[in-house]
Amino acid sequence: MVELSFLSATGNKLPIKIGNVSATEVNATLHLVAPFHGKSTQAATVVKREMGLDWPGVHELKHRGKSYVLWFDHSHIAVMGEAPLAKLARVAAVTDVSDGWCIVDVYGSDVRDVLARLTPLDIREQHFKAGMTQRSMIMHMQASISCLEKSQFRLMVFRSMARTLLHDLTTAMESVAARAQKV
Amino acid sequence: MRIECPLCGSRDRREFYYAGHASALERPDPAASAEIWDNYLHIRENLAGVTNDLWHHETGCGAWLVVTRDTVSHAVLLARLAKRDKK
Amino acid sequence: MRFSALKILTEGLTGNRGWGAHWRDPEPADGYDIIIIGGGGHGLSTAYYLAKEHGLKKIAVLEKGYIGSGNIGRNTTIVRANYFLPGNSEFYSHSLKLWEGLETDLNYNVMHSQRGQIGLFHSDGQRDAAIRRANSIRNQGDDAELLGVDQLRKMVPYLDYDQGRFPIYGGLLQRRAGTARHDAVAWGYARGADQRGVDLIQNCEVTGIEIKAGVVQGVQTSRGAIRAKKVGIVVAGRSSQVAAMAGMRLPIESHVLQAFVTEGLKPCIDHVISFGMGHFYISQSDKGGLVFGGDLDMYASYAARGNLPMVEHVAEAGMTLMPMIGKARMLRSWGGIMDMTPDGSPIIDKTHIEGLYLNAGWCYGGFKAVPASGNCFAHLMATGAAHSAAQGFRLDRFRTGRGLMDEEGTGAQHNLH
Amino acid sequence: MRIAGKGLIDRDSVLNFTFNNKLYQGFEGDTLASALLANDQMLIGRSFKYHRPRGIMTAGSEEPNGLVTVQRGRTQEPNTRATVQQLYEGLVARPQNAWPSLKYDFLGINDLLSPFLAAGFYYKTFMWPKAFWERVYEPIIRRAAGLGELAEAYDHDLYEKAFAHCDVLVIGAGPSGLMAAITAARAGLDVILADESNRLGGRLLSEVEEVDGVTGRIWADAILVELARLSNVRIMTNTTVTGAYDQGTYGALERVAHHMHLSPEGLPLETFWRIAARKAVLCAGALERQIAFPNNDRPGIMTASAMRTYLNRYGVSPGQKIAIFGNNSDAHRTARDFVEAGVEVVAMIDCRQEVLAIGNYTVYAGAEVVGTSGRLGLKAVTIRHNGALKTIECDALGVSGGWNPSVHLTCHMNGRPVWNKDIASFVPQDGAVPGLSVAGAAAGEMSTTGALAQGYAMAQAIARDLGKRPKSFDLPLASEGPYEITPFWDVDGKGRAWLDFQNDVTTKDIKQAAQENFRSVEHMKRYTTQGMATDQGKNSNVNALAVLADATGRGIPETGTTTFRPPYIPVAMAALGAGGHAKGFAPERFLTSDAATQELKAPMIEAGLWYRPSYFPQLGETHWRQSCDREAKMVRKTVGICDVSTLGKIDIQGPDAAEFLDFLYINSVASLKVGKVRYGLMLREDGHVMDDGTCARLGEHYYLITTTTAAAGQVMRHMDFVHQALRSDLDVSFTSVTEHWAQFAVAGPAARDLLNGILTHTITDKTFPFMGCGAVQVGGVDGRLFRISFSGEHAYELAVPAGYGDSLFRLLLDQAAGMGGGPYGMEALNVLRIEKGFITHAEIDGRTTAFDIGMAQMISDKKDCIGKTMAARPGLIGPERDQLVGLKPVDAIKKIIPGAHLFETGAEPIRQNDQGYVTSMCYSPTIKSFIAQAFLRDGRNRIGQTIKMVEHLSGVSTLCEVCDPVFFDPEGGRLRG
Repeated sequence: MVELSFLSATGNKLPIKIGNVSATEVNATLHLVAPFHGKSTQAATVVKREMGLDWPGVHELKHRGKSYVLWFDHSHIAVMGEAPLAKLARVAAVTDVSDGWCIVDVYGSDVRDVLARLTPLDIREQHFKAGMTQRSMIMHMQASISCLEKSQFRLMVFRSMARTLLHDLTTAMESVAARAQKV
Repeated sequence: MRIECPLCGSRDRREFYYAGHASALERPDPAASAEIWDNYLHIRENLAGVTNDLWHHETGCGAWLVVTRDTVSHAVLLARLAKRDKK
Repeated sequence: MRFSALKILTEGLTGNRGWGAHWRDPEPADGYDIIIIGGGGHGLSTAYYLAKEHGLKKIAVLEKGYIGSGNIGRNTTIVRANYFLPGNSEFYSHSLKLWEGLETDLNYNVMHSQRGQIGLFHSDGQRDAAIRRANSIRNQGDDAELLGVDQLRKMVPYLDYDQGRFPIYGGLLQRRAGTARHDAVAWGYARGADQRGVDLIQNCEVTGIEIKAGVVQGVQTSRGAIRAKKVGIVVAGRSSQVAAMAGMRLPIESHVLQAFVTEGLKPCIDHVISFGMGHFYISQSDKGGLVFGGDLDMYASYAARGNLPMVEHVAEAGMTLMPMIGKARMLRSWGGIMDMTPDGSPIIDKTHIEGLYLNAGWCYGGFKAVPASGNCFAHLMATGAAHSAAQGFRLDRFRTGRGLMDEEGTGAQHNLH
Repeated sequence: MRIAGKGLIDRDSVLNFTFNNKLYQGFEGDTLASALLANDQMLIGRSFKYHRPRGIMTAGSEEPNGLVTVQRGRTQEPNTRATVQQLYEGLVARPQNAWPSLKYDFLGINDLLSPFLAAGFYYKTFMWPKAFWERVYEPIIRRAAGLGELAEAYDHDLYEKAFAHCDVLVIGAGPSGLMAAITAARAGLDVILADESNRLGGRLLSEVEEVDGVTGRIWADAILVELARLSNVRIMTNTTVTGAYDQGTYGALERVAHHMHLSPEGLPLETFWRIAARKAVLCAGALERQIAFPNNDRPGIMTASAMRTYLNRYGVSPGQKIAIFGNNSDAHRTARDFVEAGVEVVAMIDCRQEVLAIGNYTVYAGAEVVGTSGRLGLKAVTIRHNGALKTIECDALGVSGGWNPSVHLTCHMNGRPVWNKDIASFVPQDGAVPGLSVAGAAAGEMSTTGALAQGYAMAQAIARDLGKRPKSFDLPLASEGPYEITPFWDVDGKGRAWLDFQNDVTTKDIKQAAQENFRSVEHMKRYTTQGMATDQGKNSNVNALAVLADATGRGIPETGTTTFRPPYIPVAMAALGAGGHAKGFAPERFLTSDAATQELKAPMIEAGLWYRPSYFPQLGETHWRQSCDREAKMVRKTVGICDVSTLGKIDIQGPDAAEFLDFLYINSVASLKVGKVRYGLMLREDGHVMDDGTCARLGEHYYLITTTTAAAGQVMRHMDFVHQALRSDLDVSFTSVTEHWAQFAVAGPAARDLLNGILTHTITDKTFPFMGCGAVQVGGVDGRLFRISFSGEHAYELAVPAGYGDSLFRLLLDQAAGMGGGPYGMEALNVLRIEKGFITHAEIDGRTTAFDIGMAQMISDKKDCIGKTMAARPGLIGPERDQLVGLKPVDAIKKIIPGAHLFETGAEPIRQNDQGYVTSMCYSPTIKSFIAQAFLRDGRNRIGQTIKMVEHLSGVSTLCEVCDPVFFDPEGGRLRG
């Protein structure tokens, strides 16, 4: 009997803390869901009934405990954590991408200054509030960026680019930390 | 340059991929004449002024957009989804 | 007035008061045998060769701004003959030969500098493609050499061979390639054409093309109507607008291409270096500025100015390729408007209107083409037959699919070439 | 010299620095320029063309003369403006463009030769003999030209880029900028206030006039205190806004650590900001211009306002005996301030007839400077006054030809400034940059009171525009007189009068250009290089235009206008390209098998941003071919493992999935049975091949397609386009799963045995026939298995979620090792596929058609698909096309070179005889020969013929047999075995 072991996208390189910003890796199941034509209502009903969450509108992220639903792109939402996949699959295309993304939570009081060095998104507090999720770039990478709390963001890039993400993220964290020390 | 994505709001140009004039949406019938296909694929109005062109919000929401834009001033007047929703 | 070292000396000793006008400013005549619309590099060289090689006398060049105000004055000045598809090969080869005799021909120093161009490759597949290209160039009779990394390190030690994102496998060197002083090319041709009797008419915008029964009659301009037996449209960047005056629509989309120059620096880059993976190319001007550019801004534009994402992309490419230029400061950026065609290659052809000819679609390869473009277009307009070096630049190739010259292999999307 | 009691420097904080190998001292708050002037070092550099001795001319980033090289550790920064460089302890600066020394510069000889080096001289000479240009003339010109020198070393300094967003960007923190910022901030807008200096205040820091009853700088400090307290205001000092771009995007360069002796680890030297602003106000002030009089370029001659700046901000006088030459009221402030500071003012030379002194100094009204003396520094000026010449001894001369509004940013989007005769200069065109308004001196409002009012008014208007209801408040008043100017550009006289100091353009050059019919401004600029220097004409363009207007008998507005392109100040490539150096240019993509592969010391190659193993060397193998041959044979004999995860994988679901795919592929996939895989080819709409891959039907409405590594992104975008733009009626959705699945090829006769050693359920030829697919389990993990082959062997691709990729790869290697198999890399993969006649992007390079590769018959005639119509164009089919064939050397030389071209055996190898070219080549250890794929004119009809391959570079020429591209197992028996 053979056994396979699981390795996280960053290869367990996190957590790290530089200055007052920390980064930790998140391992969770992640499925993309796109309702079939005419089945949006049914899909929303499944999510509401089984997860207790409203279907996310554009840029919305909702969660209950460790289960998240979030807008993902023009045709998909994503569900993270426990989710009624079989029921959803009857009314929607459901695709498992759990291992396809490197998911990193970054938090700390200067987190927005760190993000300002990585993404063209408007990351000002009043424009990117908790409960919002957006698709954009982190340096040259396609990314999903969600605001979980005022000073906590969830970054997702393709798994194969995890090393580049860590490099870009730590460079930005170091710069922001160094500014705080600047005399 | 920034484009007002109908889904995502105002976004930096670097998130978008450009694909030419929006006439690409009007794909001819496969049996149409060589001239019609030549027009479709190659010939362009190429206006110096307001034009409609196709942009893909590639690193954003993934939607293809028809953007009404002035090629002289670079003013972006309107962006709408290319998708003609038949759901 | 003939330029010579003696003339410089005598003028220098007498306060430089004797220099005459480079060209006249004639009033437009009522009619001409040939009118060239566009006083850029291609238009001026067309007029020059019409007068010089075909002995035509009544020629006018109509320019809406000043001579050389188009892309001839806003490019990165590279001259090379390293295309690999039939049609392009023979044309650019012809052009390079004309470049090599240009200063003597024009009695004007255009500072054509054959300092060599190196196109880098970054994988085995790209090396194979470089060999294919090099052999095409050699088949055409031009020069091409393949350099290994060791040779490159000696010639261009400042490239990042060890840490760059895309490892350098080698380079394709064309020693006869190089640069020239762009404005001087326009002025040299303008002066040469003027001396041969061509009327260069500046501040004269063409507003209409007169056609009767399928035959061209002349043009309307901001300075009145002018009759002509033949009219050549040579207005790359505005081709669609001028062709529209004749009711034509072209296989062209206009795009902005930015270029950049740094502050002056002591000599550090002795060649033209092209970095295919990063769409970046660079050389150093004789004044010391690093002149470089990259890809199109990628959206249709007539604005002759670009935006930051491409500026940054180009600078990033420079930094990954040659980190020593980090402390060089970008002094100026500018944009030119490119006629982009569906296969990335130009058009030199008759139109369906008798007497109306089209020279267009230079994408961003127009500068090196200036001598041959004018030479071949003049041949076509004077004789009615395509020059042997420009047989491939037909307007109908897109419709038929015959003789497409898609050097990039990116297909019928105008901006991808 | 230092002036007691003046300046905003900290005299308790002494800083040591070196210039030209000599040690000096300055104070905290100094710039390098102010510190050098304080030490009476007037000679700073040499000009570009004539190598004339030059000193500091301005006190800002527009400085054309005071360019030095700053040495920082291992790096050096050429062309640094001494006027901008803040002084720090240990600063080391060197003069540039002078040899052997600043004082005795050999190329100073150019100055004597200047009659022969007039405008455009090089176009007229250096043509004989022809070959001498590259060999003799050009190298000399190149060495003489240029300013500073780059260190030809790797630049390790840190730079970064960042984004910022705001409601209002205020550019410049002088009186109008401070007013605009505080007004917008009080209205509740998100404000960014950016200023080039390290201290806010702009000209207020250089002047003694009062604002709101206190000295200007004290008023500025008070505003700063309020701004700093507000959370909706971000103050960016040392930050120059460099460019205005579309939709309110601005570039800005922040000098973060240039003023630091030591900076904290991780701190960048500079940050280049991309600022997205809903509105912006340009409050960049104005720049004082020179007057072109003979020998106006000696060290010690500077702008009158720069003199005031050195006095009032830095406590420095550039000389002991000061003279001023001007045509406007503002110049008198310099005379007044120096007198009040106790410095001797020997003359105030004013070309206007009616002049009133505002202090205790001698005024020469209606006078002009007609000459100067002093080789390395000013010694005296000669003036013409009341018809007589008079020489006045002085060691510093302040010149004011008036002020030019800083219109630069308003030109960045092609706006042309317009002539304003009241101030004799250009002012911005209204609406030149959408969303950008202009206030203060930048708008031509030359009084401080007026500037304050405009800053306020612009910000109020913006606040209302953005939906705020701003409260009004009382405006401060400033205590200065009105600005009165009489246009005055140049002085006729013996000797050259400089316009562009750095490029050495004189009024004579402009006149000569006009004489040669370079009458258009653009022609004049290009012919003389006027305005092309590092200041981009900020100091001289307006004067040059005036001289040209005069020379051509036109007025200034008719002559033309001056324009500016970004960036406003030169920006380091390292800043614009921050993050791009080394590996940062593009993301790096790593396979899940990367660690295990690296442990095996496989050399990696780059493909589509991924790193893939080239081959896996074993002990004793010294050449890649040995490893490659072994690996290829291994696959043919036992079993090989290869990570193929880089192939694009797209999951497609929905009732219309089949119809959608049928529209994308030339062949039909609707007829594919569930559990089966099919090869598929996609075209671009222009009829050329886009990509190939496999299509697996996982369920009734569920497909998985693969793409090549290189085209994965392109295919995904294409599918998005086709679906959203052309066929949104189809109920289908798709998503990339490339990254979710780690996928490994298990290829070779022993492939099934290997798999049956690890899969939970045994597979057979029945459950997984050739081109079958389905779900499997391995080690408790759900996976997918595809019986497909790119090697021609009995082969599978096994996929598991990527988290298990590393583990599965190691397991597969263990299993293979026990069977005499092992991993294989890209080299062997290439051999195996060429043996089988499979194609890659070496063949489908964007110019080939389905016809060319022999797949035209795959184009289904039962349906439409992308590219079908255009693929039928006459030029895309037929015997004149180059078609895919195999090649085998039959000559004495058994070598084929990819990229080589093909010719008839007797033909000369020239373009006219070209018959095609080699795309791919390998040595086949199975066939024991070099074999190749090639495109050959009408190739399919020439199989069996002999063709000559010629490779010019290596001089190799060989005869080849034209064969079918499938060299190995053409019946495919091994695939099914």
